[in-house]
Amino acid sequence: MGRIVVDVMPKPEILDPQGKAVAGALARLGYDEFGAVRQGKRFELEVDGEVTPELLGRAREAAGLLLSNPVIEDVVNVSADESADESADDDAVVS
Amino acid sequence: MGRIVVDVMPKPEILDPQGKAVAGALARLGYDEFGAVRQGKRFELEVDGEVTPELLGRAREAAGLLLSNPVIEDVVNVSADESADESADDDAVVS
Amino acid sequence: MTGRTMSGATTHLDTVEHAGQSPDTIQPWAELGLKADEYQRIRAILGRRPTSAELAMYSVMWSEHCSYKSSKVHLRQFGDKTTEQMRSVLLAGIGENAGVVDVGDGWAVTFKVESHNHPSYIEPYQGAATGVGGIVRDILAMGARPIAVMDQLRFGAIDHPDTARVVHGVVAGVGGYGNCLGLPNIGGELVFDPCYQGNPLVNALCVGALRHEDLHLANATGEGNLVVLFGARTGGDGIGGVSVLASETFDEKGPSRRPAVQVGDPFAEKVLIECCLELFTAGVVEGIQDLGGAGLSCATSELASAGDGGMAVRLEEVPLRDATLRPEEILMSESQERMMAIVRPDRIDEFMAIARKWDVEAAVIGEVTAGERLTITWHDELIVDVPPRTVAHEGPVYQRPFERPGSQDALQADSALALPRPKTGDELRETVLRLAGSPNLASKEWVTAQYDRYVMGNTALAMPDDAGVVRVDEESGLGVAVATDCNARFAKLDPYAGAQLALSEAYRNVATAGATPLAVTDCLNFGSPEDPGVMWQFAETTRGLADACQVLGTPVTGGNVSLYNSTGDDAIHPTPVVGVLGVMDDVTRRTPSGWRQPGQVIYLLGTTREELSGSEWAWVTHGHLGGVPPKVDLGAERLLGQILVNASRDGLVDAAHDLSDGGLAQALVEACLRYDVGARVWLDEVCERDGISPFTALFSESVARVIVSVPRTEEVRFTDMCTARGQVHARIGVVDSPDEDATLDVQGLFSIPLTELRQAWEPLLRNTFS
Amino acid sequence: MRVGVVTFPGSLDDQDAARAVRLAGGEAVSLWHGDCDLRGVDAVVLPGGFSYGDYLRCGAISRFAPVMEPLIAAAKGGLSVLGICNGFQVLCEAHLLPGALIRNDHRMFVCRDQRLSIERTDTPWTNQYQRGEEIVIPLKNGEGGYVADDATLDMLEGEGRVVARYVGGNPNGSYRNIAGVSNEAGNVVGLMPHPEHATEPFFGPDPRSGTTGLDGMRFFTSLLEKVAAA
Ligand SMILES: Nc1ncnc2c1ncn2[C@@H]1O[C@H](COP(=O)(O)OP(=O)(O)O)[C@@H](O)[C@H]1O
Ligand SMILES: [Mg+2]
Repeated sequence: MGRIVVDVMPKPEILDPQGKAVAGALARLGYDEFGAVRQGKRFELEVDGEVTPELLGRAREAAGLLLSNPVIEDVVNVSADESADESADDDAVVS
Repeated sequence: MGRIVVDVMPKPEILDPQGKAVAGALARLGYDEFGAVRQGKRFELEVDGEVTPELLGRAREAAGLLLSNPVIEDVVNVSADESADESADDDAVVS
Repeated sequence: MTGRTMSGATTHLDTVEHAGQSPDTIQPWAELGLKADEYQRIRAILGRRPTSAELAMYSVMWSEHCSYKSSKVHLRQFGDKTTEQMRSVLLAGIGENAGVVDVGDGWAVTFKVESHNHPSYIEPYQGAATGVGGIVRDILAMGARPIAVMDQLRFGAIDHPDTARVVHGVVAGVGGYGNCLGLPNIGGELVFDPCYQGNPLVNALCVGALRHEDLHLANATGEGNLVVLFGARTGGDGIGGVSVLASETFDEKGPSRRPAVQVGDPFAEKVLIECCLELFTAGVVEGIQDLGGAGLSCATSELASAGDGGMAVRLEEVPLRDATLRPEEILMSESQERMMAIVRPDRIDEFMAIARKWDVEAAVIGEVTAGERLTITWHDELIVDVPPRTVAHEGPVYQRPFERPGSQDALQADSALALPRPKTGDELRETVLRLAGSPNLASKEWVTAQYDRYVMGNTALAMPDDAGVVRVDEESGLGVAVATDCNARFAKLDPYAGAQLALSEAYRNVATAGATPLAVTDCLNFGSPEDPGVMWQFAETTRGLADACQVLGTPVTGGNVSLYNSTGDDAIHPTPVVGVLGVMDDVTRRTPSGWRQPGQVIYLLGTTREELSGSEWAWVTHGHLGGVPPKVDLGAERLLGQILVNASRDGLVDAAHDLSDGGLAQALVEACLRYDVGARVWLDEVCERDGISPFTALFSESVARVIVSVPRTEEVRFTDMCTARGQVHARIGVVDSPDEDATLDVQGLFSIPLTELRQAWEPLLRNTFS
Repeated sequence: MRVGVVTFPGSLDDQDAARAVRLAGGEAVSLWHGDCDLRGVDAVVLPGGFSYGDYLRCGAISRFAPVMEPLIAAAKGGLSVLGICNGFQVLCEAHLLPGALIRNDHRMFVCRDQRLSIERTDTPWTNQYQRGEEIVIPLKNGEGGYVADDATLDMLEGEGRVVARYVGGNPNGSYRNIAGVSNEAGNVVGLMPHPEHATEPFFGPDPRSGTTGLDGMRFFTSLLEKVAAA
């Protein structure tokens, strides 16, 4: 089983109330090394079998058509998730 | 100027109503090669200068503390965004 | 001691046959919360050891939460003390998912309040959201269209560092779910008190409306009828406890990861509501039950035990979100947004077509059988074979010991009458402002602005008025008013009186809006039943409430009990939330809580006694809680209610506001700020008549009192009516102009510009939580 | 006068919109999202709600509903369409209106009686208002922040396509206080606040905000006027 990741971010010039709130909260917690914060969306699409170039192409289409609104958002990444089969290890990054 | 990316996903066992709705919409649009869909969050944190290991460590802390809700979410990635200085190119992926 | 590991070849399914052959298998009943004698009882009922699936079902259905084992003996009074006459307004009462009240013209209304306290502390947003979702499905299961929600929230001290987290999550969760369902939120409660610090209370109420003929009851009748599970897929939600079974049985894989938190999907619930209503209209549903606590275990055993036969279920037909779930887990999953229906085979195609229209997944998982057993198979292997009543209704019943705590005498002896009081006009003025800006009296707008009160277009009154009022029949204007109340400080001082005072206040609020009170629901939030002091509070509360309902003629139609609300050994104050439902022929006659017309006269109805113990004044200005609460006077409450309803019907009053927390002072503040219209008030006559000081007149919390504003043209009719019926009344003021410098002027004592009053009253929550 | 009201899964104010149409003297025709058919109606209201739970982006999923196909074509051909709240979001997602609606700047759902000034009065939905007239109708949304790039905003203002603006405080962070916009021809209007909730005495905005509570009615009577005149 493969997985495709699609990342969508608010366009730089569009207000991002959530990113702003996160930045404020981080600063209040003492994490002031992070200046601006933007909050976007990450989609994980599961596919049967390998992630082929065709599937990536279809995912790109879907990303432009449905997963993002080009008026306010950019699709910043569409790619195969290599860690798809070992998702149990994902948690490791926080520890 | 550097950028750190933090990706947060709903825990696999937790219901993800948004992902479910997206999966349904994709199928109706004919994108039925994507079975399950999960929707999470992507944060981009800006830092002055290089992304150092220390900064990544701080971002990991912040991800566990504020950017994710450990009861229902996993932090699946905290890493430097290499494309930070050439973000204009990001759009390319959809075209 | 029960062992954690099971002997034998555990990778096999624990079938009934296997259970019969392996009586000595050690089972994890203690981990599942069962007592030794309870486990023995299950063995006696079945004549063998239970299978692990049966054990799962019994353990969850015999839990405190589902079986009411500690509270049952006390709750019986609600039925026992309901007279035939009280029962005459009920189409369905206690024992159903919710009580159903006849409101005339062929219409009925159903309402119920339920708790979701513990989940809301762990994950405030989802806990509160799924709390709303659960109570809405209860109402839907009666065949009713849900028409409004309310929420009763209690948090720790407003300035405690953890309070904001819980408040934000809970309020957003109540709003996020209710708004998305399209149910107007028409009121609720918001209380801050340190006793709720580690144990906030999140109660939610839903009101539904139906035509008499649409009433649906939860039973499975008719041999051969199909059992249909529909709505969301079943996942591993809320089965943390039972994963011990999975790990027992399948130890080589270890316990699977199961979510501790249920996530709500309000959109799924919205389509489920519309789908159910269309199914009801099409007449394709014989019986229906929501899935809430204990999921399929509860729905199958309750439907079967309320029916006339048995039920056979094929568990592998349940649509799953997580394919790794074991049968025990499927039975206990508390996945949200699911319902179970009983459908005749010749109507199943119609049923499925309607479900498809709404994109609601539905699966036939079994049928009603001739026998008296509930059987469940997993790929043709029998894993459950039980008499359903023993699961659903014949669980353990405890006579828990109870005893009035030794500390109660000292608590009651510590009266607030001894506290220093404001005396001068200036001191009184300061006190009015201080109370108006205190956490429990300040404007609740920061919360209520996050709730949609307009959706459906039938809301005639909502916050900040005394009761929520919604139209039921668009043709006639027929509608209902609902209010819920509980002053837990009063209940702490005297639980018997406290319960009656909660009822008294909710009853008064409904009447103040102009509606005739008809019926009651309650949510009894208490500490641990294993503490005899808490059990005493509980016993006193139920006795007090049942007695008072009998006097007021308003039956308890249903409710909920939440126990174990404590942090360490510290229980919350006993908090019996009481909801009253009233009916009005035409909701456009509803009485709002603020005056608008300059020159109208203001009357205070009722007698004021020197009753300050447990009051908001004692708490806010002295941090004091002691003494005995205000005297209960149900006769006065009933008379006052009749006066208010008649006055509304005959157009004798333009505004009415009940007196409760903060007394007359706070009622005047709110009546002025409602529409920014001032008032001139004099207290001499009342002080002289009742033998009290101006301070007592302003801050005492005596019951059965309201202020009303009366058009001058109606003044004689109004006072004649009061006199004729023996309603104590006194003219205490006139409504002043609504101009820039409108004031609340209490003659001879103080005067406060409304701008200053608003400044004191309005910003606290916004400043604290924004 | 037959006015279609579309019901998507998760539409909430569809009954209310239909009631407002009836109170204004029109006939409300219910349209189902899954039908590729406008049933010959003279105008369409896309009502408020949380279609598809407002998951992904508000209106993003409904925009692809079968009924939207004929609707988009008819709107381009001049059919009068009013999108209220979620309906406004659907119209933006369908690119019948420019811009987009994002999470409120304070990130909370807000329900309040909102003062607006009506700026475009030559649309079929607003021809009974005076230019600059102030009205009060309910506002209730979580994602009502109107955003667009500067060029688009300048264009909207330059062409007089801003239909209504917030007065007395911006409730959700909308750029330039924009509460509603129209397409160039004016037949398609999107509005964040809810005129249908201010059409019946006792059930609309609170008199405290200095209104009769009926300020929303003319959105619906305007339509009848326009058709009668045509
Ligand atoms: N405090 C109470 N007062 C009156 N009835 C109660 C109370 N608590 C529970 N009940 C009644 O007991 C029955 C079972 O309650 P509950 O388990 O909450 O119902 P459900 O399974 O529908 O959630 C219901 O009819 C309910 O109304
Ligand atoms: Mg129920």
